[in-house]
Amino acid sequence: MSRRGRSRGCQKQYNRIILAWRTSFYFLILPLLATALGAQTVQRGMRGGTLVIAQRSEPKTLNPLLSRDAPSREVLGRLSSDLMSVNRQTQKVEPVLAEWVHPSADGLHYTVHLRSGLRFSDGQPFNADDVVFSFQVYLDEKVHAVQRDPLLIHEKPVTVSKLDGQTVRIDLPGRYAPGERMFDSLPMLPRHLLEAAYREGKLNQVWGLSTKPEAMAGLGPFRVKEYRAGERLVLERNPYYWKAPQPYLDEIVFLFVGDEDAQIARFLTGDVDLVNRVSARNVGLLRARGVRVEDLGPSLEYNFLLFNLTKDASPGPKEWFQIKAFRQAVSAAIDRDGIVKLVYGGLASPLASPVSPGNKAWLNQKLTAGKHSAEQAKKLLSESGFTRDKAGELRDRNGKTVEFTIATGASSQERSAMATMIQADLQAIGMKVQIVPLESRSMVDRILNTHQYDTAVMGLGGADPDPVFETNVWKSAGGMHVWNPEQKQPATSWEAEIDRLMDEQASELKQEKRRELYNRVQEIVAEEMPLICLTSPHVLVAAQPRVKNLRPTIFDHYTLWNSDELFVAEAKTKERSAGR
Amino acid sequence: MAEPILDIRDLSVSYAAERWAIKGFHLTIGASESVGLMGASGCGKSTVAWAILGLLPAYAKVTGSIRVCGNAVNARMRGPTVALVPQEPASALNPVLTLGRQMRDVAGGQTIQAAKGMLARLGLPLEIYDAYPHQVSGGQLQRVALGQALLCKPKLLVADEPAAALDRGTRTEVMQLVKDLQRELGFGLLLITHEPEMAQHFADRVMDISLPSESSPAPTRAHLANADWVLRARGVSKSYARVRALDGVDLELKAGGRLVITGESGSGKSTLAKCLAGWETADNGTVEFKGAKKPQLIPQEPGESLNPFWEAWEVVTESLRLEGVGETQRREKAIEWIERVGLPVEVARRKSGTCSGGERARLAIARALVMCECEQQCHGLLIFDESFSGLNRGLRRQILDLLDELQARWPLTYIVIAHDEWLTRRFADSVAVMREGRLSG
Amino acid sequence: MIWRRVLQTMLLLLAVSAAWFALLAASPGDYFDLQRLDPRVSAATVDKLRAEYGLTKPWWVRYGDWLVSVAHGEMGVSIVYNEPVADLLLPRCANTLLLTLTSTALAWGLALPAGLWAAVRRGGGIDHVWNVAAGLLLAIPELLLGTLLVYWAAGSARWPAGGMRSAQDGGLLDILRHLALPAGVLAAGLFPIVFRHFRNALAEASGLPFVRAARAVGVSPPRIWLHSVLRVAANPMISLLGLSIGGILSSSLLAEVIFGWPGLGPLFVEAVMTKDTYLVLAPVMFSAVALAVGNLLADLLLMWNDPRIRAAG
Amino acid sequence: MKHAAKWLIVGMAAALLLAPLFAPYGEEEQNRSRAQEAPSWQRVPGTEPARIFLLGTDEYGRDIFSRFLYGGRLSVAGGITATLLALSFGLAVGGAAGLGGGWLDATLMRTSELFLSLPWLYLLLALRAILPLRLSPSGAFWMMVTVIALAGWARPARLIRGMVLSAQDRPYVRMAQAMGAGKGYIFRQHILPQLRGVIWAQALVIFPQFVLADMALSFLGLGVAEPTASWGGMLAGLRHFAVLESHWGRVAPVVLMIVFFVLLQMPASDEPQGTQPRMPETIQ
Repeated sequence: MSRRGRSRGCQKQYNRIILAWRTSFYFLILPLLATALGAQTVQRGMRGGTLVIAQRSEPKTLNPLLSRDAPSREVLGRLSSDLMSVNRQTQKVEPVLAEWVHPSADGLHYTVHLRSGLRFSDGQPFNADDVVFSFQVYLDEKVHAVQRDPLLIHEKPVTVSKLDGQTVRIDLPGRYAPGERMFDSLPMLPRHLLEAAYREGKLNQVWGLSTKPEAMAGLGPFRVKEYRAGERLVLERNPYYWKAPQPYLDEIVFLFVGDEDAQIARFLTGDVDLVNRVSARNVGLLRARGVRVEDLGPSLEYNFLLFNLTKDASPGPKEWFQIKAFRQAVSAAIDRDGIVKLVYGGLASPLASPVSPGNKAWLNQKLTAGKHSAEQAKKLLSESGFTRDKAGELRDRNGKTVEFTIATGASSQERSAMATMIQADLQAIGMKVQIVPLESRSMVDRILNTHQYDTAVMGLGGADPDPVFETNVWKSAGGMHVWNPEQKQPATSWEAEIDRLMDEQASELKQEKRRELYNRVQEIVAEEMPLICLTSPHVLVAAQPRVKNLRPTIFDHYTLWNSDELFVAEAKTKERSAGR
Repeated sequence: MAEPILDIRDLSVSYAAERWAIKGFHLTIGASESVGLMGASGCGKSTVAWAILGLLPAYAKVTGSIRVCGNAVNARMRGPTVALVPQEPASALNPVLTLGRQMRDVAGGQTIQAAKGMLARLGLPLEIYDAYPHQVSGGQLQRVALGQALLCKPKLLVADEPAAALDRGTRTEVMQLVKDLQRELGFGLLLITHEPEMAQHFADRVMDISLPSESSPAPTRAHLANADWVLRARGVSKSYARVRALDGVDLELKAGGRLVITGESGSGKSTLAKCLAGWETADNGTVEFKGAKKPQLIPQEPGESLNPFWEAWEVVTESLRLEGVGETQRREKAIEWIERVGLPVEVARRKSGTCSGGERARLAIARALVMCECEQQCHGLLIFDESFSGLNRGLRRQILDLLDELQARWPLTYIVIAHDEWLTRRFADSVAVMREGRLSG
Repeated sequence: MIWRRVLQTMLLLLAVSAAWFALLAASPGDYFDLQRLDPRVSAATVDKLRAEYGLTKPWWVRYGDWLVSVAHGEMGVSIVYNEPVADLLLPRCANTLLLTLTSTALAWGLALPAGLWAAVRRGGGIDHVWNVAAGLLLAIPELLLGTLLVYWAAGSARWPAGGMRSAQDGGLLDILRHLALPAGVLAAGLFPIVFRHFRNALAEASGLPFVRAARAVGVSPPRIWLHSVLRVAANPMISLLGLSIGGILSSSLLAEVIFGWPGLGPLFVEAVMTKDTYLVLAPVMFSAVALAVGNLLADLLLMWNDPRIRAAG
Repeated sequence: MKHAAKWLIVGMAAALLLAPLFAPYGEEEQNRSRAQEAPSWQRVPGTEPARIFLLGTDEYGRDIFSRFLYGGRLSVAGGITATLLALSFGLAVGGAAGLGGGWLDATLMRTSELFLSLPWLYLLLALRAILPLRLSPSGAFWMMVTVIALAGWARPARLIRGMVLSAQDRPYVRMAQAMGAGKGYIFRQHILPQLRGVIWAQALVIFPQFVLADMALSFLGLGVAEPTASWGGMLAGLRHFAVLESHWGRVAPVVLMIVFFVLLQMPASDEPQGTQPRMPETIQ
């Protein structure tokens, strides 16, 4: 298992973070001078104090099996621990509950030995039986756990067997390229609390928000203290946490503030200590008030303009979309730099392929973002038989005016703004385009189920950098193959080639080979352009100076992944100090 | 002579630009003297009353001087010094407060015994004290309003048509009470009325604002001999909820005749009129009418039966509009009839809401006549349901002259429902009296 | 009479809930669609989840299930929260009521005296001043006023900018400080309506003939205003009060979202967006009931205040 | 004072309805190089293209003053149509209920209660979600107008019904009935002229609803679609602090809108004079 060398792109990103910290007041009191090369070392924290983080919407459940939305996952991440998880900063898999893990040579068997003396947050001991029980629950058909699908390789589940009280062996049905990454975000469940509910088949009714804290337990740094409907969820330190002195914080408070501007208002009044994913437009006003806003560079998300390439008889826009030159012309007409400047105030990166620059490990460095040139677009269109009439409107071969709609999800303001700019860009080359804002669920229904749309501005990615998690998108039979989902067999030759490449890389253990395969996939998509990649927004985090050991990353949970190391400089006094 | 209680010098009041309600009016009333004020309706009698109290609407322009007991009327004087009994009893009392409450609020508050004592003196049952205005009759309301003024023990009492809504019997009773109280309390009385006997009987002296001269008695009219009957009612009876309004009424009316029906208020006169005109169907019994067009009913408040938003000519010829007659034709017909009922032609263009009470009464008659008119000179029947009680003597005389003249030229028959003996003497061929739903005589 | 009204309200609620159910079922997409965007979940799992939550059943069948669960007092189970809707709603209803009742009381408490003062001084300077103020408040959208106040509060740092409690649970005084701004915005929205309604009702009642007649028999002006005119002017106001009560669960939706007030507003907006049908229905039902109660209360008050209606009643 | 307000309103409405004549730039014209620029009145020599923006530009570099005029046109047109729709529907239902009486009256009044009990914002959200994709800008406009009409007709209907009931027992109406006039004739000729006052007052209440509805929807991202300019969209845009802080040109349109609506309230505040007989508040 070769370890990935640190690439040049990564180096640049670290410098920028250190630079940001050097200017902030906080850095002056740190005895340790952060070196340009070495990662930040963890600083001995002071116990006590409360950290308040704002959440856009309430968590929906405290049951790991049902945690389908981001807020719930963010909370559950603090309440539970995995056998092994990916270090958000170094992207390397590290044992957490496991003391050591011995993978077999062919990568099909893992022997996992647990740390000794581990206890749940209610004091009950944790052993191999809990691990076996957890896997059994995750893999059970009837439970429909969120964690089930990643544990299936070629539709066959992994098997877990107990060797002794502290050791288990996990056997994989087939070669699995990401290897141990599979065990990330697989929280170990307390058998003594859930087995009864599991036998009665009521697992999805337990551990709701209003469940009494004593009825729940986990192995994470914190446990549930109190829930106040519509307002806040308070977690308190787990006394039995295995990294004894940590967590330093007494409590973490998740404050539900539905609207980003409201979040910023409460941040400015000192009610909130941390805001994840500040949108670009608010960075200016925060920095104007001397607030430390960390720009962590492009996230894993990629926004794109999607063409409806599904095959159905209906005439109209779909005929044009099938023409590759038409798609390339649209891509050439779009002013990506304009989008970065106007929509994100410069805090985003134009995309060359569906892999965001933030995903250094798998980015195909050779591809460059399409240059904005209306002439190139017009040339491509006239070559493929489109003409412009006197009024400047584009007409296809049989004289019909080129007119179609762009669907946008109402919830994302940035994507609506992108659609507005694309509409203007396409109008410049004679295409009459109309924007249709749709409520996000009905938009997904149109794209994946009823195919009743022309084009759409969408965003995907953001969960995990590893290509295997994008299988559903790139394989022609995949449910998320957005431009023409769930094809019986590949509609075009290039989609067939992508299928082949994706299958091969999924079971290719040598990382170098995997990179070449995935680079080829990116080249095909950049050439064929079923979806026109636009931009990837930067991850922006706002934090109060009193928050220490904060090492935000572009991977999910952004700031709380090391919640056991976080601490606050001075414990929060009863009455917030008015000195601003 | 002691200083006069009321001294009005050269009073002029105008509501709209050049139209004066009263001009250069003089009046003095000494202590415990009572003066009757006469005049055609709309001639400004009520304006004088409200002017004395200083309660004219803000937009009214007033010149001249009014002094009560030596000084101009101010808020403190209303009640203890001067009080007014308004013309419309129904709208003078608050519908949502009990009558007793409204009597006790008078002139800074009265005791319950005083209020109940006054009710007794006015001959009203004691339950009225806790009743609401919509639960008692018009006559009783009038007496309560009077009681309110009397409770104030004013030095000057202004009474604006204090007995118009009362029938004969109770009217004399009430006015007698006022005279007794005047002797007992010694207040000055200004009695505003349009009925000469009221003024002569109860006032020491009488004044008249505008003086249409008492015209001579009615010209004699050739008596219609044995003309055929035009309306026959047999055994007509009608009852509402528990009350039996008509109890088997028989009636036969000669063509060209004039029947006057009198009777106590609540004896079923209006119900009979509505049944004869077809506005309501009788429970049993028959009503036959020979003429081509239905009998026309002119209701109690003729002015109210005209849509105030319409112009006069539209109102008069509404029936023709229903028959689909063209506008120009209707306009000519309207002007023709408006002239015949004695109104100046320019009234046709004015909105009916802006015409005076007298003018609106004539318009109602014109409208009824337009409906009775038909080519073959068929017979028309007009039923007047106390249509003239609101008008003053002079105006009523003019209307009756008009009816005489109309009847001379067109085959019309009249039924007039009223409780005014003068009318029966002067106008009717035959008289019938309604009592408890039965018609006699 | 009361029983007829209660029956009518029940029918009304049935009609409203059926209409809403059909409306929501007709809209494309359901809660699990967005689930498809998560690469870690396969399409097959999503379809199984849909079946498990009964989303594949026709809407009238699900409506039937809903009625049954209403009978049990659960009002359906939320797909998103996996909890009975009733448990989710009750704490939020309390917060919304706290906000709307304070703002309604504030608005009426200010508008009635102002209306009386303006009516007594009709046409005068005071009347004009109040009228212009009411006109201005009517013209300023509630949403904008809310945003500006939050923006100002964020700058001032002394005043809480949204939410119901500060991070350290400060108890009653803390809640009141948080309540001030949202209640103020809602009251600013309601005040002009109540003021103008009351002023016009008083102006009209004071023009009626019995007022002049009462002055003619020496009834003192203050007694006329407070005793006679007020009672008559109360009728139109009572109907308005009925409507105000009717809106206590729906009028504060936007203000709650702006101020982050943990009431029904944010929950409802999220429920509509996530197509959580049962969770959408409950607030609509609650506000329909509130409206019916408001109207019933208004009718009873009208009968108490006006004998003429009592007779007709 | 009242006349001045009336003429000012008519002037502003006319200017808005004829926006294309007055607006210096196109509604969707983007000058990306000059985004978020503060208002400037004198031509800065050498800036290329040398353009001035009276109220500055928004985040896409579009002229805010032109968008205010185009947005006004949409809002005034929408407001008027929605008001006409709601009032004519209210008049029809109110009239039918008042004249019809009996079961017709009961059913119409219950349906009006049904609509009154639907908070209009909930209705807007649900309807917006179920509409077909092919929604041209005018489609969105008509959707908003119909929804407001649906939400707005109930109150005028109940008011008109009350007045029709009270007008019916007026003597001159009974007189017309005695002359054989039908219900339709009575409603058209006798009752309608008196409803003018009520209808005008209700129109003033419903007219601003269009902008408020558009604003509420834009607030949730579902309002009139970009790039069409709309007052609601501009108002909703202001809820972002970044917009509030960019330049005063962003706030100016809102001030103008508020002036427009205050002037609109002016005529409504004076009492109805004239020969209109005092119509007692009907007890319903």
